[in-house]
Amino acid sequence: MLTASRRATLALLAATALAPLSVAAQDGEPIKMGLLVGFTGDMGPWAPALNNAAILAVEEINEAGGILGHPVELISEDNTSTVDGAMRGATRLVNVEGVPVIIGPESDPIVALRSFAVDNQVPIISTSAGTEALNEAGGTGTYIYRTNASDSFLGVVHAKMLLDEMDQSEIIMVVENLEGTTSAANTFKAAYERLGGTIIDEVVLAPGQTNYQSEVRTVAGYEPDMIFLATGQTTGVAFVRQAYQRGYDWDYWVTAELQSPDFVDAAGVEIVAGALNPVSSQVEDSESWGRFSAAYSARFDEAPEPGFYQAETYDAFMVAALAMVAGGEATGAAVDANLTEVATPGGTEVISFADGVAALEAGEEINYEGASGSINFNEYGNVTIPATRLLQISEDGTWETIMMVDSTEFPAN
Amino acid sequence: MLDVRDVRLSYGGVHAVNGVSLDVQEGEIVGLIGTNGAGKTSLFNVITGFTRGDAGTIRFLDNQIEGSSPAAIAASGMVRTFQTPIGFPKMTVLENMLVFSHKERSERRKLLGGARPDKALIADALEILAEFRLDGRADIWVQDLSAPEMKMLEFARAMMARPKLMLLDEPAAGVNPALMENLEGHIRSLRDRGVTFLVVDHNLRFISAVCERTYAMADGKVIADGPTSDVIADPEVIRLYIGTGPGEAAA
Amino acid sequence: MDGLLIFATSMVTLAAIYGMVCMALNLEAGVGPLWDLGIVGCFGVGGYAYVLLTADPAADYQSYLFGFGLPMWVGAIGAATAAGLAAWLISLPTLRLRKEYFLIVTLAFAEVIRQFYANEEWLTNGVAGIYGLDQPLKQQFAPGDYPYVLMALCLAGLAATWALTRQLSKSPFGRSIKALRENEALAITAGIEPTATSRRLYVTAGAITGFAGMFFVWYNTLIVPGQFDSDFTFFIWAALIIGGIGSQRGALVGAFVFILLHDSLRFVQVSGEMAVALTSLRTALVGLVLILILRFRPDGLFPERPDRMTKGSRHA
Amino acid sequence: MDIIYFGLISASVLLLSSVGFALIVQVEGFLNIAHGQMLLMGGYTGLWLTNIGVPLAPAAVLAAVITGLLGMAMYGLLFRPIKAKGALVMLFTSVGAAYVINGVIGAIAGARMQGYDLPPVRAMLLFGEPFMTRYELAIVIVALLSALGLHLFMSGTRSGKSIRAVADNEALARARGIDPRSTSYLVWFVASALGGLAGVFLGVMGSLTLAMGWQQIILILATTVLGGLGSLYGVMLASFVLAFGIEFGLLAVQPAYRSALAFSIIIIVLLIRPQGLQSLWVRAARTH
Repeated sequence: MLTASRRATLALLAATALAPLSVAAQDGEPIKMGLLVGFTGDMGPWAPALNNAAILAVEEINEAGGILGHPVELISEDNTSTVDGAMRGATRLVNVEGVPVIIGPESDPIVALRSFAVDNQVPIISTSAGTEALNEAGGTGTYIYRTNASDSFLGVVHAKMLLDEMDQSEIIMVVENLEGTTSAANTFKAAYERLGGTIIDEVVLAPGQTNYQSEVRTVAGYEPDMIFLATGQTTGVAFVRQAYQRGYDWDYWVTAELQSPDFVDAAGVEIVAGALNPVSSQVEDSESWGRFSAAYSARFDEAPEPGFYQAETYDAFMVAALAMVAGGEATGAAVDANLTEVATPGGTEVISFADGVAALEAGEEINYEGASGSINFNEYGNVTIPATRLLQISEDGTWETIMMVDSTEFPAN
Repeated sequence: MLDVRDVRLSYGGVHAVNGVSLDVQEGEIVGLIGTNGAGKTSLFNVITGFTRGDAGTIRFLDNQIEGSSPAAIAASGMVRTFQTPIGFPKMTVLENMLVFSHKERSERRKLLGGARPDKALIADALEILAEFRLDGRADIWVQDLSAPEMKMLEFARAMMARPKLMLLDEPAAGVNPALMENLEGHIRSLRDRGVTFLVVDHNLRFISAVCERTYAMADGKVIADGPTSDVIADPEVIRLYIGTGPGEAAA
Repeated sequence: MDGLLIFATSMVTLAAIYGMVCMALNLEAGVGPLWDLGIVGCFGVGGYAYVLLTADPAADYQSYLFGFGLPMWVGAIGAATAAGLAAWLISLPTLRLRKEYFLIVTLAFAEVIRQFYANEEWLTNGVAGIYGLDQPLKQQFAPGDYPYVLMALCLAGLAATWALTRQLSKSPFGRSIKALRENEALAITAGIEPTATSRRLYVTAGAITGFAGMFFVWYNTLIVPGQFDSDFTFFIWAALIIGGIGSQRGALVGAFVFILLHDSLRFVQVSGEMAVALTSLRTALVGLVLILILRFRPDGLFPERPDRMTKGSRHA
Repeated sequence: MDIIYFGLISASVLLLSSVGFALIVQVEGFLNIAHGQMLLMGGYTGLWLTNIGVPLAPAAVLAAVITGLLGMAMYGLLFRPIKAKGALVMLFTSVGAAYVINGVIGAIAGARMQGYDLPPVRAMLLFGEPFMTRYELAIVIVALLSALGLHLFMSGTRSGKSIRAVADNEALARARGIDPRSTSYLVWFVASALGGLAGVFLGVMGSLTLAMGWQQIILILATTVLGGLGSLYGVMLASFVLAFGIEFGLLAVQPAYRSALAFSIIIIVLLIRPQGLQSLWVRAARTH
């Protein structure tokens, strides 16, 4: 974990590093790309990582000469993790900054922005919204997309991995009552029961408490060996710690919110080592993930995490930029018309913006293969997830991939 | 007009009012004296309904009023004052008057009725204020009035409310002699217009100046009553007053 | 320039909604005696009532009650009625509590209500909320023009709220709640029943707040429990204090200043990497401005002033 | 038996968080919303100290002292100059202060969750049953000691008596030769330091996020009001009533309603005792 002072120093260094870049761009007016995430509020813990991914993407695009000869400028906007904050953030990005594309809004924000997107002809690409409301809402013409897996798909992934790979046919659920966690838990529950699993009990945790001992005791009453834990970070830490303190060494099967180094650090390696989490992913040893991961690590001095939506955000910037190049203009309409085209099979496979531009300039069709997956948008603007990694917290506290499963045939994909 | 019978009130074992009976006839100015802790204010609170008594009956204008809400008692024509008259500090003098007017009382329940009081009502209020030399101050907040003006407003308000009985709680406290005479004049003039008074005060000179009849209280009980001059001359009363507050006895 | 105009439109629209709630709160806590720290409760009840009455029936991945698809005017009446009813229920046990105690119990009620939306999925679709809600007159205008239409609607709502709360606070009812605020014991001697009067006030303010909840739904096109946490109540209170508690104009100006303050900071733009630290500092800046306003204008930008009524009469 | 331990731990957390807040209510007469951010300040300062190698116990004390100094600074810069403006202005100034502190800590420490780097511990055994961890035991002891200490301090020392005198009647206290200003500084130091200490404990027992201050202040407000505003003994009793009320309530209600349960308890208690729990032993002021 970065200490506070180190983070601040890094931020300062990066700011000075960035400055010459924007000055050097003289090839015309910059093209602005908007990142709209919750820097403050509930999503605050994730926003910096997404912002980093956006910075990396924009820097790479600029190194490759920008879009259609124009440098790209990243405009990061706070949606305060609320719907009305997203409304005003999006309005400012589009109407004041004039961005042709907005990337990043989480579940509630992007759902609220659906008519905004089409009315203003500005594509909005979420990189973390799991909500089922988007399952059939997006696609070309609607200006709504997402590069991350839907909760519906992840629910199936959780269910299938537990049933098929772990032989776990009954389980206790511990769920914090938040939008993201409840949505993930509900889709899992539906898929798990449909595929033959049994939910022994579902214990719901109230957000923001310091004491969950009574809930721990309820769970302990079932003498479980594995727990499906869908909670936010602070509540998750409090729950696993208090369970450990009472002498319980359960195995945890966690959802996306907890799949971060912060969770391991705050809860303690001894307590959470062995915890499992399946994440959607690019196929094993894919060049695109490796390339992104290396660049990210070099730039920010920490590795990106699969499942932390950094790759999804990076990919969203890449495909949006490529769609502008393919459409020959930096407009929202061009992005919407070409986004599906540049990312889906048919044409030269590319994994970087520079290669994509080169191929497009050579008159070829392209298929961007992303760091997070193939980014094959379906008719509803959702991506197909090529593979699922099962991550586990190792004894030294890192999330390690212990299994890779081809998920192309999974339902809901 | 007011008939109080055997009223009792105790707080946690202390008998603040221990079987008090008194009556006030229409048109009288009746005094109520006693040292601190004698139970005068407690009695006031019970009569006006601010505190629920433990026992006893209170009749006002031939209606049983014990147990009624203080607002209902006030609305029936019995209005009290408080020891520290602050009025409604952040309302204008005129608003202070209007709140007590009969017309407002009837319109209060209508949420949207009568946004602006009619001219006649305002004129009415200003006329009363003029009598107390407050008409020039009608549009300022009461908190900006001087202490004597505040005192006058109290009477102006009472006239606006047209009460049948006024209970004055220590009206002479902290009042200079010139103003005190003024007060006495206003009380008498109001009485001549049909208002009956029950006045609580320490100040024996003030009480003897305005009250025809007086009750003296000690330890929650009435110890003497009758014409004011007799009560003041009562040896028991003198003993109490000299025993506790020589300054006030001398006053 | 045109773009700034649209952004300003969006801000004005939201400020108008805040303004409505701010004026309702001013009626309760500025003119009247009720320090209500649960105003978001009625705001949410209004919003949810509107949605449940006017939304289409639940899709198969949702679950909520009703979804009658009724016309919007029914929703508007329903929003105000439901919120008024909620206020009436809350008022039953709480009105005898004194200032700070009332403050906390209303806060508690608002929190309990929010937990209710979050946990009772059969009624509200739980934490996932209800989305894709219609906006009024949306079909009749070009999408590019709609922000102005919505702003006009919200400003109309604001004007109506202004007229209503102004009328209320200048009426005999208004003077009686002011009298209760200033000196309850004396107000009683004027024949004002504190509890009954406060209840009428609380229900009225609740209904106005619920009505404003409908506009908030229009603005957001969705409803989720997270919108209705106590942050909103604190924002409204802060806006009212900035503007000047007790003053109608203060309530209005406070709402606009607060939204402006909150959002004009979006224009401080720095490089991407500084964005993270900057967004935090924006919060700090809002706090700093609040402190400074209170230090130098403790009664707010437009303090309450005496209501001069003798104008034109012979003594003035 | 477990339920007693859980209740005791929860009560101690509430008590330590709230007691400083109650002290300020008693002496300054307003609700200091920034107290929640004192917890945050303590938590993050302690974290920073342990990260640079200071052992936990001294780090906790140092964090409390630093937070106490911040509280004094806040009083001197923000609250003392506006004392005459009334409780509402002070309350919203403290809301402003809370935003500032939260924003600055957020800008420095970042929004990601953080935790103290301590080896995890098991609950100690008592009669063969899990009892509580050493950190939990520590907070129970510290909370009880701080409550007891405040009690002895307020009733038995000169400074304590002068604090009470200032709270009761500032003009009179001044006439008796008590300097209300230095008394106030002392109160702000003690109150904020206790808040900071509570923040360290919360961080050690769970984790730290920027939202902590806001979450805690709601609970603190609730506890203090339940106790009867500003009454130190009231707040002590309220912490226990609330914590045990929740633990026992959970036997009947789904845990999802944990926080709703807390508020329901407050609503019910205040409906029976409109002046809070202190009214059990303080006779209600007479009407008007």
